[in-house]
Amino acid sequence: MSGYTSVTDGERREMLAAIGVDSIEDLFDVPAGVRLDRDLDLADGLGEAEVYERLRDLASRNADAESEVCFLGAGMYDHYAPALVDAIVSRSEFLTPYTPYQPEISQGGLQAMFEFQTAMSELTGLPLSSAGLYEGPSTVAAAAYLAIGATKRRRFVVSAGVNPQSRQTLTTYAAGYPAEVTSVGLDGGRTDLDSLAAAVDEETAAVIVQYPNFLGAVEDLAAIAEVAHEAGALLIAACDPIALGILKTPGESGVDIAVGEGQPLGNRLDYGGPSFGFFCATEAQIRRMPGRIAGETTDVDGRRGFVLALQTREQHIRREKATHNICTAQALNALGGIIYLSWLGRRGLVELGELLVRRTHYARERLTAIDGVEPLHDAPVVREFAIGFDAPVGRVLDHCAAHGIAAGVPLGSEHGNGLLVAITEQRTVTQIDRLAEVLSEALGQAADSRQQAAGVGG
Amino acid sequence: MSGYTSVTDGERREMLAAIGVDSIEDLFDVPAGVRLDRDLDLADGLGEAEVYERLRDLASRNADAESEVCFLGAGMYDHYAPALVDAIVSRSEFLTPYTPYQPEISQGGLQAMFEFQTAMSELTGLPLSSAGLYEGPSTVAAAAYLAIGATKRRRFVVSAGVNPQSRQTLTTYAAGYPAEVTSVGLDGGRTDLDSLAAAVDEETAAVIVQYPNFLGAVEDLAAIAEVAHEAGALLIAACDPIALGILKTPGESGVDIAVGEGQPLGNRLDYGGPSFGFFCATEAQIRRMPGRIAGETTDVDGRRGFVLALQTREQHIRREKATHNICTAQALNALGGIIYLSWLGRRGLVELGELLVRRTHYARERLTAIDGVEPLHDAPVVREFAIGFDAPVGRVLDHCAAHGIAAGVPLGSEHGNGLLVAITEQRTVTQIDRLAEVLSEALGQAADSRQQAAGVGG
Amino acid sequence: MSDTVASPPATADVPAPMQRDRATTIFERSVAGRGAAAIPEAGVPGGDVAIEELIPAGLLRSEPARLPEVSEPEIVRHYTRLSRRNFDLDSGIYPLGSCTMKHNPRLNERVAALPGHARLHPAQAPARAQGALELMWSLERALSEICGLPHISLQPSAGSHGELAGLLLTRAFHADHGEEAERTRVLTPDTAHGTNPASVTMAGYEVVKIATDERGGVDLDDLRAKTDERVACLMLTNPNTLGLFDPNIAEITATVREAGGTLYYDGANLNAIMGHSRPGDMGFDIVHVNLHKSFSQPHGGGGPGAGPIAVSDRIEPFLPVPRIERVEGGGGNGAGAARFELRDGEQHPRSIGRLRGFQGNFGVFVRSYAYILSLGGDGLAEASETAVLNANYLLARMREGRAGKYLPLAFDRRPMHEFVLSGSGAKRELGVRTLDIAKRLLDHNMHPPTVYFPLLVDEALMVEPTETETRESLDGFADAVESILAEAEENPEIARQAPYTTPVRRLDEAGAARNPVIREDLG
Amino acid sequence: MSDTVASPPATADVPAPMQRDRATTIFERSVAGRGAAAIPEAGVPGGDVAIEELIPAGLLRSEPARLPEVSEPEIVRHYTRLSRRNFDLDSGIYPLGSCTMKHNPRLNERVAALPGHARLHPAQAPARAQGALELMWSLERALSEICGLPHISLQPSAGSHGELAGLLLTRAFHADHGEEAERTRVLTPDTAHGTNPASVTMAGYEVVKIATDERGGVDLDDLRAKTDERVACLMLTNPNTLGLFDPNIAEITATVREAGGTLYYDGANLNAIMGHSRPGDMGFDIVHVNLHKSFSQPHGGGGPGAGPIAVSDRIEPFLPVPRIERVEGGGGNGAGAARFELRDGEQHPRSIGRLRGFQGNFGVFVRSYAYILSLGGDGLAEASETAVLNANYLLARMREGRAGKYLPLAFDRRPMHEFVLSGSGAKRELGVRTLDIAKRLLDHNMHPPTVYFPLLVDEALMVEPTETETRESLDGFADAVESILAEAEENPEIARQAPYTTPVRRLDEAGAARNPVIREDLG
Ligand SMILES: Cc1ncc(COP(=O)(O)O)c(C=O)c1O
Ligand SMILES: Cc1ncc(COP(=O)(O)O)c(C=O)c1O
Repeated sequence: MSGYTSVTDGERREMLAAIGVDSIEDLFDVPAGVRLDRDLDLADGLGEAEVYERLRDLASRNADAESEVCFLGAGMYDHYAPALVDAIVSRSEFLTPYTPYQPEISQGGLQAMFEFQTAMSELTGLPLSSAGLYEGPSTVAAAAYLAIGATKRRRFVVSAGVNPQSRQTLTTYAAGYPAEVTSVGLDGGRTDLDSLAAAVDEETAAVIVQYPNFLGAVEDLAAIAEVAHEAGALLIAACDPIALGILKTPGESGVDIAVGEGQPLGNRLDYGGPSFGFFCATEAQIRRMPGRIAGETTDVDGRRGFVLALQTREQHIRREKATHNICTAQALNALGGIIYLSWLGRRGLVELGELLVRRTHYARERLTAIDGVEPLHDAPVVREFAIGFDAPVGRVLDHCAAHGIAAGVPLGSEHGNGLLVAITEQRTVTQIDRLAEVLSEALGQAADSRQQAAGVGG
Repeated sequence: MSGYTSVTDGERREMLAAIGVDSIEDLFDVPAGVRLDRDLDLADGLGEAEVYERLRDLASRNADAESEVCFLGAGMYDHYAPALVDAIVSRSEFLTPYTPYQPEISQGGLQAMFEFQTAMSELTGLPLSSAGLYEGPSTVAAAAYLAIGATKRRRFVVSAGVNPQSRQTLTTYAAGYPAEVTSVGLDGGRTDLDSLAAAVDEETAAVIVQYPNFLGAVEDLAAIAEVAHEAGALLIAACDPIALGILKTPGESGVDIAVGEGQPLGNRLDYGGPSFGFFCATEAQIRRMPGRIAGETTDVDGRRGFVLALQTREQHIRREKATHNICTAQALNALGGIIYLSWLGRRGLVELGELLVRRTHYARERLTAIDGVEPLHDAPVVREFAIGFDAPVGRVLDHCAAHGIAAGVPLGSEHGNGLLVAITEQRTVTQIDRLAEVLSEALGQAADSRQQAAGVGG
Repeated sequence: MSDTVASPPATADVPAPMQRDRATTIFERSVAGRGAAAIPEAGVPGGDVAIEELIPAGLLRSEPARLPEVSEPEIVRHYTRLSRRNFDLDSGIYPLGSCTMKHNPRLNERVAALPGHARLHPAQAPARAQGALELMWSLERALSEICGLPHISLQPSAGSHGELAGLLLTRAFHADHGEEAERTRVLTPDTAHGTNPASVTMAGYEVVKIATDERGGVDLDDLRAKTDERVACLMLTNPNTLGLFDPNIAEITATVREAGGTLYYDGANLNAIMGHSRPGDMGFDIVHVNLHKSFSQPHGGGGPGAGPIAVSDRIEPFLPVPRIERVEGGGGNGAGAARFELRDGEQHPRSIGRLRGFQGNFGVFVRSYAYILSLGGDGLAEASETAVLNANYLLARMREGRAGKYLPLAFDRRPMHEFVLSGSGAKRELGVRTLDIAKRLLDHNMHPPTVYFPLLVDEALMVEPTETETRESLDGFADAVESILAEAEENPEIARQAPYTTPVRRLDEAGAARNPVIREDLG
Repeated sequence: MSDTVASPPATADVPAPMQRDRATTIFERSVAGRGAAAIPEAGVPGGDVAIEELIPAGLLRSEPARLPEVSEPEIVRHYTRLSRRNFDLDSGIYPLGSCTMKHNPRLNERVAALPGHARLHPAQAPARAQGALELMWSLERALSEICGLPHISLQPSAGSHGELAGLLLTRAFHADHGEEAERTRVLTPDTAHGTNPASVTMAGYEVVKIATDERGGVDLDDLRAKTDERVACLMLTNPNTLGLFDPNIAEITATVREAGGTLYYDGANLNAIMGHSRPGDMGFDIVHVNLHKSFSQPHGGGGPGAGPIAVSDRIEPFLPVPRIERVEGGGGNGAGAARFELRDGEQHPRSIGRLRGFQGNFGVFVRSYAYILSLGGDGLAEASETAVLNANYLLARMREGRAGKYLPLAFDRRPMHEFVLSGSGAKRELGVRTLDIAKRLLDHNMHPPTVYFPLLVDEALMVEPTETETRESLDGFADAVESILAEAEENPEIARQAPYTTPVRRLDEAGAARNPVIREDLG
């Protein structure tokens, strides 16, 4: 018997008797052909200390942001999440209940959703926010799905500045919706407005961009919105929620749907999840929003209270006519998000954003001053920038890793040979200087070995 | 303004106005001569991430039981504390309140104390338990203090088998009580009964022994009790609470007061504290017990409830006539203790004790089979044993540490050159075998260098 | 458990403490100038230039976001207070049918929080994330064994995401066979969970409902009638949402398979059969597993979870990327020398692609893997046994007395880990609806069962106690329902007005729907 | 904050949810055969021999200890339920005078839990615990600066332990001067905390009480009259337990110093003066600091805490061992190369010795050091300013209206971080005692002040809000007291019978004292 269950042998006998059967087997009304007549081929259960040891051993074989200086980004960032986030989200009252179907005993979770929605609406400058979807890239697909419903069109024009993972996810989903996906390229690091204008047509449901984009550049959303709206398409922007603290809001810029990855808001890196996706939109989309939404109301005695609102959009009510299929979402992660935002506060969010801008511009200067390093663009950046060089990226990363630095995320073939380098408030100027040093060493070595190779060849 | 306070400049002005003064200075009615007219010479405050980094850096410069294989003991042991202990004691409802002076809103803490007392009473076989004192060695002094009150005598006869730190603490306290402290030696690892009988006299308030003793040997408490009681002295035993799971209880053996270090019961090592001390005694001592004690009662509506009982023993009521001066104790640590004991349960405690006995005897065999290693005694042991050798202990420990093993605690001059080696359920047979290997290497090297030194000298 | 709900209050004029609190949001607590975080200086050489020199003013925010301005103690108090307005799994029985509200071991939280897991960046090079990849690979192997299907993708973020994945796999499979255009229909029984039809639509398919027969299983005639060359897939839950294992399961899957469809198993009810029966052996191609149900991931107030999928050989080529591959070491060194790699679309060109960013909800994988290690194969099988035992024992208790009279089983067959009662009798004879019984249970400090689902049962109450409840707690639940029904015989109004003791009482949901207020008005 | 205590309940016949629970102990939940822990096999080569072969049967337990037999979910539920029967600092204002119930930053818990701290064995060789020793050394330096005294021992486990240490140091000091025999008396004002006289007795001294003058300070005449060559020490709290800073402090310490006594400063009220005034500068020799008060260590329901002492040069030789020493590196390398050592009685032969095992409550040191780093010097000074501001603001609020009328200040002088009201007016004019007001505050979801202390104030209410309360919360407290007094004017019985909404109501403490039941009867 595992320590998680409590039925003793004696109780089992008594309970079987109360049921009126002789054995547990009698309760398994499973046809012989589909019964498993052997034990599962899994190891025996372990005591708690042994499981801990096993997992600690596995964890120790990962180079995490505590053991390395981490300049990795591309959607998730090594921000410092204050201890109070963990302390609160690990309270069993938040950790263990399910979706608040019984609002009378779920006011804590429901109110937190309402607060979360308010904060995300403030960040994006859009009036509607859902209580959270799975994570970043799939919110892009969800926004695109909404656009089909809203426009009855089935074509998306996607900027090459959108994170490749978001584009891949959209493509996967679009096979089902079904819808067509077209790309437009960048110019000077930002979406090429001319190509965009050429690509958008009467069949276009939505234009999709990222803000700041994959290469770190801040797009001119207002200009893009004009192009999209002219053709009757929606504008969807995948946003970095921290950057929204200082950038012109999507709402103000004419974006119809702002979505994004919520991890930077007080969530752990967790090798990619769980985190949450946010989803904000204009008033026009209120009946098409995906996911849970909390709403304010009153109880029979007139007390203020919160409920799941607009449930007629959802799968458990509307089934095949639902606006989205999501059920279990990422409530606890979104809770972490609103707690983090409360901790940062109005002033802290701005201060953090400005710190990022300053250190990021500094880092870009430092790194592009290295011989052989080129900036991929010189558009303004907030927290991330892309550099190119012509040494093998893997080799360069290995060299940096050997010096305890995770130098960046490889750009991938589409954007050329180079790295995406991300800054957080945990990356000090000293660490940035050290990165510059180590990177320059790495490139020097690469150059040497190229010369040698050339020498040997020659 | 730190993030822990909330008074803004505007509020400060308004509050000062409400008070009727002009400035904060006006509130500091402190004579000029004793005002500090400079800033404190301390660094400026840091943000949370920076403090975390600073402390993480310090922590990383300690060789803890997660980074080394730890055979250290001598009162505190590297047992595995299940995650639920941390999860529960870190709930703010347990973490943040103070002593339960208002029982109506402190039933959680009070009931936990009552449960703790019950469990400790079960472990020791004695009817009374306090809700916990500071830690191990000072409970020995507290028990001795009680003995003075109970016997009106001022002499303690202390076995050399009592942990040196407990003896030193007793000596410190005895300077104040005042009282005299006499030692009796060991024979075959256990308190020498003849010397004991010779040392105990009509002035003896208490005989003090440890169970199992400092060298790991299980004392024959019943025989010692006879000697003590014959002379009208009390018998005080400092006990290992885990060992009490399988050893004859102090109560059954005639011990009057059983005290001890509670760390092994689900508490962290924490470089020595905080943990808790337990204090159990016979019925006769009920009005002389030190520390808080919870008692059961009912409320005005007849509901079962708990209060601080027997408060007329305590300093806040009796002041200079109190049985002890303790106020803030170690409630949260004792809570960890009762949770841990509930997790182990009736069966688990016995299984754990038996595991320790088996592995400890195995380890003793393995280690004393090494050339040049002698057991200090061959009395039965539960979880710890002492070995002697004639290489320099520091050198041997350094060698083991270089191989990732904290091999044991140096015995100190009193018990000769050697180590006290402790086993917990986290020390596997493989680790014990590895210890034997590394220790044998260390001793071999020491022997070599002795030979070389002899060669050079000759 | 020994709560006496009906005893009179200590004194009149004293509201339940919780009900005294007006709900105040964190925004309403804000006072300009307060704050909790201390953000360090940028500290770049040369000092801080104006932000406008780095980013053109036209791209900058005109006003700071109006986030709350509150100190740390206020945040802690605020959310602690909110937490106390939630009922949770540690408060008492939570027999929410279809949700498997089993105990959440605290060990799992501890191991998930290890920095090697929690602070591992998802873009870390695989060579420097070998522990994480090995963990994921090991979890894949365990799920494969439990499901009886050889291949796994851990990527889906929840059950519904797994469903969508399964349907996109189905589409890719049929496309590969040149049948994408004609296979447009997906069969789902009328007992199906709402996510099933919603996923079907999102995947561009049409839902075809299959009837339930009088024994609570798939109506075979209806199934046969609707199974033709237009069928892309059958989605089934087994035991189904009535808690009943379909006796015809082999025939059902064979029918659809012969017609060329794929077989999708909704694994929400896997907790009934772990180690006893395997979806793969039943004939399914694609299974999703809700790690937040059978594998103890805490539900978090509505997530996070994860919905890994297990698939058969014929589906494997289409699995989402990235996939994890174990590469044996060349050194003849055995297991120790194996490496784990992430493989993308280049290596798996027929893959449907990605379903989300990075590698999935890794933190959930850690918890569920810890759970599997803790229980082991036998432990999992025993967990299912006890889940089934507890459900049947509770049912036996609820067939006695008034529950047996007013709340009969919807389909009179032996259920597995959950059962569905119909409240139509109570409604008719007592004038008390399922909703009223649920609300009155709140006053007993118990979470109600799932209500009004499955849809085909009138006034449904769907009860799933799980294996981690004690017998005392099951008895307490049965007793509470009995006392509610007895009370309703006397005075049905009590239940109709319930609850009374909760932080708020019945809420105006209709009003909230008519006039949605879904964010705070900050003026 | 906006609680409306007097509003009528939603419906009659509904007890407050908490009050329905009968207190059930973990022992009463036990069922033979259940359990949570899985202990591995010993696994020693050759298999398990009987325990009796390793330990003689006569030394073994006859019966297992009757610990509870419960599963993990039951433990979690049980203690979670118990936790909800506690009021805590995160529930609301907790103005418990003399206890400094300030916010407990969660960061401090995080850093204390780092394995390098939490799993560091106390017998680890100093060379392999350099981080811990450096932390302790750094904390010592910070406390030294704050107290204005050069030497520190972190060893005492709490304030009272520090007091005992101080008195044993005093004894050693006098012995060193050949005056141990004649110096037998310790002066303490009648406002002293109970631990002061209790410590005096434990240290083998006699208590001599000093009167308080009409302004709430030490009565100088009484002090002079009692100060002679028999005096070993004066123990003082300043600001004292009335919250008043003694204007004659310099004269007081000079008087005792001239007579040859040591000067002991009870640092429980240090939170009033950090960065503004230092006990060393006031003329004290020995100071204890309650890390669980001024330095934010959580109170844990009654500990753990720590009571480090700071001492003057003349006391230093006697400090407890082990002591920490910073040894500069020889390499001319500066700070980087310093080592930290533990020094014992061999190096410090005049030391009074050890006060406890190992190095003290290290986990507490970590938290308090983190707190000091977070606030910095300015932040500490500001914390004291705000503590004093908050207390004076609350007092100003409480001098209005009914509180001003029925609960006057005991000594009408400007207090610092706390103030003491006398409830004698309320008792006389309303028939409501301080205890009743305290109990009625519980219904307002507020922790009452310390009551009936200091002893010289009739019906004392000792109020210490701390700097981490918001103005709203101070206003809420003042309003609550006002409403309780108004209610008592109408009907004093309401307060006399209070509380009503707590998990239990007034408890029979007299019965518990008469017939103590202090452990469960397990049959
Ligand atoms: C039967 C059934 N199918 C599917 C789902 C959807 O799973 P998820 O909530 O993980 O998306 C659920 C759970 O809510 C369910 O109960
Ligand atoms: C004035 C005063 N002195 C001494 C103490 C004793 O401190 P501790 O409880 O830490 O032993 C206290 C606290 O309770 C106190 O308030």
